[in-house]
Amino acid sequence: MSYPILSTLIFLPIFGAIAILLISRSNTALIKWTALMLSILIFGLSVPLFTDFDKTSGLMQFVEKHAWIPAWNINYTLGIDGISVLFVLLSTLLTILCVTVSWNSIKDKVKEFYAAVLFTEGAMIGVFCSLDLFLFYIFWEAMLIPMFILIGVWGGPRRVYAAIKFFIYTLVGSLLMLVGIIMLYYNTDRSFDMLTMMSANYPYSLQLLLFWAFFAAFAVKVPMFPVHTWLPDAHTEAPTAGSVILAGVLIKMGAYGFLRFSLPIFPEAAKAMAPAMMALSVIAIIYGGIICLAQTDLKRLIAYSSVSHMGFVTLGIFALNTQGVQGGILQMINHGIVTGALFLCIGMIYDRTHSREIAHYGGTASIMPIYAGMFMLFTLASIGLPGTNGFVGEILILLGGFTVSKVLGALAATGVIIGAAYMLWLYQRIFFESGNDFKSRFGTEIADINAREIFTLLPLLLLVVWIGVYPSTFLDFMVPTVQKLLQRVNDAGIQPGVIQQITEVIK
Amino acid sequence: MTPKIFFIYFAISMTFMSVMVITRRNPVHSVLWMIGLFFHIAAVYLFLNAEFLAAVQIILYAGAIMVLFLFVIMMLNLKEEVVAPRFIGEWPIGVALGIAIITMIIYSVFTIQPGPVGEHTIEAIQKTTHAKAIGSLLYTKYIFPFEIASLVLLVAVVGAIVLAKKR
Amino acid sequence: MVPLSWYICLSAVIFGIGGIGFLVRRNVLIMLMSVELMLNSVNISLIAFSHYLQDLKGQVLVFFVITVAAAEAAIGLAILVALARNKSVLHTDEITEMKG
Amino acid sequence: MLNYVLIPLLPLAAFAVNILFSNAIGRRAHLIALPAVAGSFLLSVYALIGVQAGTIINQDIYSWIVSGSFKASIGFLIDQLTVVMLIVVTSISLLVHIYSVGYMHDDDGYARFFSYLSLFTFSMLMLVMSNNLLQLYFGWEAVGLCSYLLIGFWYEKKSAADAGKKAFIVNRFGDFGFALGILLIFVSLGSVHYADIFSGVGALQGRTINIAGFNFDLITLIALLLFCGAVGKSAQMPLHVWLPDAMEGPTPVSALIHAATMVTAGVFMIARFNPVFTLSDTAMAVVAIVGASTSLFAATIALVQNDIKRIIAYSTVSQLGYMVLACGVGAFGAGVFHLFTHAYFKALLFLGAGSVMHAMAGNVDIQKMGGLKKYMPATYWTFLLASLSIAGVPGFAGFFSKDEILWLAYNNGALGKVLWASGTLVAALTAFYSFRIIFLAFHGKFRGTAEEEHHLHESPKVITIPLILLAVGAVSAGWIGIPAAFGGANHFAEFLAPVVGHSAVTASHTEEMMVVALSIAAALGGIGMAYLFYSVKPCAPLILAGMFRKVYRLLWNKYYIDEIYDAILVRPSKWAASYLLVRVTDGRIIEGIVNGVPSMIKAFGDRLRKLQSGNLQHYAFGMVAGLFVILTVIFIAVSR
Repeated sequence: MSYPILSTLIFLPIFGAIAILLISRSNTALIKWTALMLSILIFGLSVPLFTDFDKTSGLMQFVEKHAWIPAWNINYTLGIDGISVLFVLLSTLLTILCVTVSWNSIKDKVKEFYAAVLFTEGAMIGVFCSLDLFLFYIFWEAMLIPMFILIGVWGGPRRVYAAIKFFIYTLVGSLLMLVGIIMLYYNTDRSFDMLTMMSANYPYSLQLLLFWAFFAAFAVKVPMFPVHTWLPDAHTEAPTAGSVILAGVLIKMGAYGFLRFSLPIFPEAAKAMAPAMMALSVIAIIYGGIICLAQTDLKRLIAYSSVSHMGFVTLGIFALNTQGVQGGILQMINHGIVTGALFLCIGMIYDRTHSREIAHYGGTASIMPIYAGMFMLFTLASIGLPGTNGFVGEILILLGGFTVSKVLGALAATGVIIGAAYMLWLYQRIFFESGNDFKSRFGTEIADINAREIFTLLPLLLLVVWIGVYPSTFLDFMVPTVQKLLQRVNDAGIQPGVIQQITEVIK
Repeated sequence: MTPKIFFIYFAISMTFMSVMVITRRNPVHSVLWMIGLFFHIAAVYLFLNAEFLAAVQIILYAGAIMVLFLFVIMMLNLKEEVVAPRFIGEWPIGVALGIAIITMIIYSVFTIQPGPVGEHTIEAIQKTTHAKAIGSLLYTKYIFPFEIASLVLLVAVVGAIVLAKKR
Repeated sequence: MVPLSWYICLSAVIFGIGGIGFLVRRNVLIMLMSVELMLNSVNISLIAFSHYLQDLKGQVLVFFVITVAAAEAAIGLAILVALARNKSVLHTDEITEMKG
Repeated sequence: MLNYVLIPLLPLAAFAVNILFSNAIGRRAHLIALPAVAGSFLLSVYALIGVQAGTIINQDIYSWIVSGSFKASIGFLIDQLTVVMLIVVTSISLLVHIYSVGYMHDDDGYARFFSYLSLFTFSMLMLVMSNNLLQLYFGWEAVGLCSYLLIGFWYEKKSAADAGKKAFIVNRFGDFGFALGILLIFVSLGSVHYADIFSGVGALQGRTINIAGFNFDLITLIALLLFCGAVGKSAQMPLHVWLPDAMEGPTPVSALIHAATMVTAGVFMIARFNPVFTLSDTAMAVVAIVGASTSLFAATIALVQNDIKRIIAYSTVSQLGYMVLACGVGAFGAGVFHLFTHAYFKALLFLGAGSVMHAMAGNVDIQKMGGLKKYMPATYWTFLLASLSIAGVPGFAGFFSKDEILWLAYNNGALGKVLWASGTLVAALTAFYSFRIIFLAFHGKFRGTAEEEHHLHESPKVITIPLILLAVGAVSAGWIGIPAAFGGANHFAEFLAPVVGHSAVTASHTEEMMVVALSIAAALGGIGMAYLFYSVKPCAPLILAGMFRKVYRLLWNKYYIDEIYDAILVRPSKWAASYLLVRVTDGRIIEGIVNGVPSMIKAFGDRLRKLQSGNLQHYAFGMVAGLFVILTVIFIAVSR
C-alpha cells in the first residue's frame, strides 16, 4: 500500500464532517451530495481492505505506527486482522445507506446531521483499527458524542431521556474500563501496546479483575443481560440512521472488545469465566426473544430482538472453539446487515406514516408489495432460515455452544423457535390481514418504496443471500486469526477454584 | 512597666471600639468608632517604631477610606437602617465561630518560635530614618510588587467607576 | 517591654471581632467595615513581628495590605452603590438570587 | 453432473424470474414455471433410468459452510430412495402446476403463486437430493418457508395468515429437536455427511452421553431428536395441529405440499436415516407408537368433521402416521412405498376437493353439498377412484402399500401385533370417512341453496386432465409393489433394498393371507358402514352423535389439542412476555436499579441544594468554620 489506508479511512470522514460544517446552511442539496459522495468515496477506499487482505495470515495487516506522546509511551498504532477487517467494511457500507435513507427524512439541521454521521463513521473505524489502548479508548469515547447528538437532536419524543440513558450507561461501563486500562498500563511496563499485551502473561488474580473491568464496558455495549435496557430506548428514539449505526456497528464493539481484549489479553480469566458468560448469553437469547412477544412498538421489538441476537454472538465467542468464535464474528456481521436493514425498512415506512405502533399497520403487503418482499427476506434472515446469512451464523454458534455444553446449546436453540414466533407475528401484523384499517388511518396515497430506497436496501439484500449461500468468502478472512486467538486462549492454564465448581453445576 | 500599662489601655479600648463598630445600629456611628480605632492603631504603630506607617494609617485609613465610607452612607438614604434588625437570624453561630477562631489563635500564639533577627535594628532605622528605610526597600527589592500594587489601584479606580456609573 | 504575644493576641481579638461583624451583620456596609477591621488587625501583627524580628519586610507587606484595602474599599463601595441603586436593599439576607 | 444440478436449478430459475419480474409477467407466469418443472420431471426420469442402470451419485458441488473441523457442502446423493422422491415430487408438482393454471386463473397473485410453487419445488428437490444433513436442513426449512408463504397466500384473510404462522412455528418446535440432532451427530461423529454418519454410527453403539446429570443412550437420543423433526414436518402427534389449519391455503398447495410431498419429508428422512434408527430399539418403538397413535387419533377426528378439506387433511395425518408406523417397525421400504402411492391418491383427493370447491364457489361444508355426481362426473369418478385407493380396496394402489405395512407390522413381535390391530382399525375408519365424503357430497340430493345449485358445473379441462392423470397413478402406482404372496415380485421393495434394506419376515404365507383378508374386510366394512349411515339411513349419524355426545364433542373439537396448547404454551408465554419480563424484570428490577441510582443521587442533591441558601453569610460561615478546622489541625500537628 502506497498510502496509509487506515488513517485515510479514519480521518477522511472526520475532515469531511468538518468540511460539511463549513457549507452554507441553506444549501442542503450540496450538503447531502457531499455527504453521499464522501461516504461512497470512503467505501471505495475501503474496498482494497477486502481485496488485498492476506487471508492466510493471522497477523495484523496494513499496520501504521508512529510515536505520538513518547513521554507516556503512547503510539499511534493502527492495523487490522481477520476479526476487524469485516467490521471496517461494514461501517463504511452502512454509512452510505444511512446517508441515503435520511435523504428526505431529515429536514432540520441537515448540516449537523450529516457531519455527525460522518464523524461517527470515522470514530467507529478508529475503534476497529486501533492497536494502541490509549488511541482505542479515545475513539471508543469519541464515538459516543456524535451518537449522543444523533439521538438527542433528531430523535423521537422521548429522545432526551433515551440519549442521556444511553450516554450514562455506556459511560459508566467505559470508566471501569479506563481504570482497567490504567492498571494494564502499569502492569505492561508502562505500555499501551495491545500486541504486547496479547502475548504477555499476567497473574491470574489481575486478569480476573481486569476481565470484569473490561467486561463492564463491553457488556453494556453488546448489550448483555441484564444491562440491556438502554438499547430499546435508544433504538426507539434514535432517527433511522442512528438506529442503523447503533445496531449495525456500535453494539458490535462490545463483542469486538471481547475478542480483542478479553480473550487474548486475559485468556485464563476468559476461560474461567466462559461458562458464566455463556449462561448470561443464553439468558439474553431467551429473555430478549420472549420479551419481543409483548412489544407494541416496531423499533422496540427489533431492539429487543437485537438483545437476543447479540446473545448468540456472545455465546459463540465464549464457546471458545473455532465454530463458536467464527460463528460469533459472522453473526455480528449478519446482525449488522439484517438488523440494520430492518431499521432501514422501518425508517422508510415511518417516513410515510409517522407511526411506530404495530397495531396501526396491517395489510401493508398489498399496498407496498416490493417493500413487503424485501422486509420478508430480512425477516427470514433474522429468524435464521437456511439460505440466508442468519442461518450460517446461528448454526456455527449453536455448534460451538453445543460442543461445550449440551444444556446451554439446547436452551440457546429454543431462541430459534422464539425468534420465528415474534418475527413472523410481527410480519403478519404489519403486512398481512386486511389493509382497510391502514388505508383509513394513513390515507390511500402511501406509495411503495422508490428507487432510492430500493438501492438503499439492495446491497444488504445481496449480502444476506451471499453470506447465506457462500459464506466462505467471509469466513476465510477470519480463519488464521481465530486460530491464533484460540491457541492463545487454550494454551492458558485453567485456574481451579470456586468458579470451576459453579461451572460444573451449570454444565 | 509603663509600656505595658499603655498597651493594656490600648488593647482594652481597641477591643471596645471594635465591638462598637460592629454593633452600632447607625452606620455613621460605626464609622466614627472606626476612625477612633484607627487613631489608636496608629498609636500602637508608633510604639512599634513604625512612624511612617502610623502616618499612612491616619492619612489613608482615617482620612481617605473612612471618608469614602461616610460619603457612601450619605449618598444612600439609610433611614430605615435605624429600625431594621441589625443581625441576621443565625448570629449566635457567627459569634461562636468568631470566638472559636480567637481562642484558637490565642491558644496557638504561645507556641510561636520567633525566627532569626534581621538587619533592620531600631538603631539602623533611626540612622537612616524610617521613611527612607522603607522607601529604599520598596523601590529596590520590592519594586515589582510595588508596581503591581499601583496596577491594583488602577484597576480599582477603573472598576469603581464602571460599577458605580449610572446606565 | 511588651511581649510579642500580647500584640498577637490583640490582633487576634480584633480579627475575631471583625470576623464576627462580617458574619452577623445584615448591613453590607458594616460588613465591609468589618473586613477593614480584619485587615487592620493583620497589620498590627505584621508590624509587631517586623519590630520584634527587626526586619522591615513586614512593614513593606503592611504597605501592600493598605493598598489592597483601599482598592477593596473602593470596589466594594462601588458594588454597594450599584446594588443599592438596582435592588434598593443593603441587607445580605434579602439578596439571595444565587439560591440553589 | 449437469443434468442432476439442473433438476433443482430449473425451478429455482423459474422462481427468480417470476419473482423479480412479477409485474411484467403477470398472467404468463405459468409459461416460465411449467416448462421448468416439466424439465425437472424429465431429468428425474432420466435419473431414474440412470439409477436403475446402477449409477449412484454422491458428489459435492461446493463447500457451503466450513469452520474448523465442521464442513457442510451443497452436494447431491442420487440413489434409489432419492430417485423415488424425485419422481414423486416432480410429477405431482408438474400436475399441480397444470392444475393451478386453471384453478388460480382469476387470482391477483398469479405470478406470485407460481413463483412460490417453483421455489417450493426447488427446496423440496434440494431436500431429497441432499447428501448431508445441513443441506437437508436447508431444504427442510425452505419447504417450511414455502408452506408458510403458500398457506398464507391469501394473507388478507386473518385465518390464513394465522395458519401460515402457526405452521411455521409449530414446525420450528420439531426443527428445534432436529437441529439438536444434527448438532449431536456432529459432536459425536464429527461430520454431517450421510456417508460418514452411516459408516460411523455403528461405533457409537452402547455409548452414553451425560446431559445435566442424566445418562442417555447416544444413538437413541440422536434418533429421537431427528425424529422430532419428522414429527413436526410430517404432522405427527403432538405437533400435528398445524396441518389441518394449513388448509387455509389454496387447494393446489394442499395437494402438493400438505399431502404429497413436503409432509412426507419426515418419512423420507427417517427412511434415509434407517442405519441410525435401526440401531436403537427404543427409538424404533417410539417411532412406531407415535405413528400408530397418530394414525388412529387423526382418523377418529376425521370421522365427524364437515369441512371437506379438513377431513382430507386429517386423513393425511392419519396416513402419515401409517408411514411413520412402517418406519418404526423397520419396514422402511413399505413406508416409502406408501409415501409413493399416497402421494398420488391424496393429491388426487385434494385436487378433486378443489374442483368441488371451484364449483361450490369456495364452500367446503359437505353437509351443504350432495348429488354433485351428475354435475361433475369427471371429478366424481376420479374422486371415487382415489377413495377406493385410500380405503384399501384390493387392486388399487393404496391396498398394496397399506397391506404391506400391516403385514410387516404384524411380523414385528408382540408390539407389532398391537400396532397391526390398531392399523387395521384405522383402515376401517379410513374407508368409512373417505366414503362419507363420497356419499355426502356426490350422492343424494343437493342440500345447498338454489343459487349455488345453478352455479354447479364441471371444472375446465386444465383441471380435470391432471385429475385423470393422477387417477391413473392412484390406481396403478401400487402395481409395481405387488407382494410375493399375490404372485408379484415386489419390485419396489427390491429396488429400494440397497438403501433401506429388507424387512425380516417371520410369519407364514397363511398368516399373510389372514392379514390381507382382515384388512380387506376392514375396508369393505368401512365403506359399508358409510353407505349405511349416509345413504340408506341418513339419520343414523345424528342418533349416534346424540348417544355419545361427549365423545362426539371431543372428536368435533379435535381432542381440544389447540385449546390445550393455547392454555399451556401460547398464553403463558405471552403473559410472561408482557407481564413478567416487560413489567417486572425489565420494568421494575432492571430499570428500577438503572433509574433508581440516579434518582437517589438526585434526591441527595435536592437535599444538598438547600445548603445553597444564597445568603452570603451562610457561605461565610462555611469559610470560617473551615478556617477554624484548618487552624486546629495545624495547631495539633505543630504541637505534637
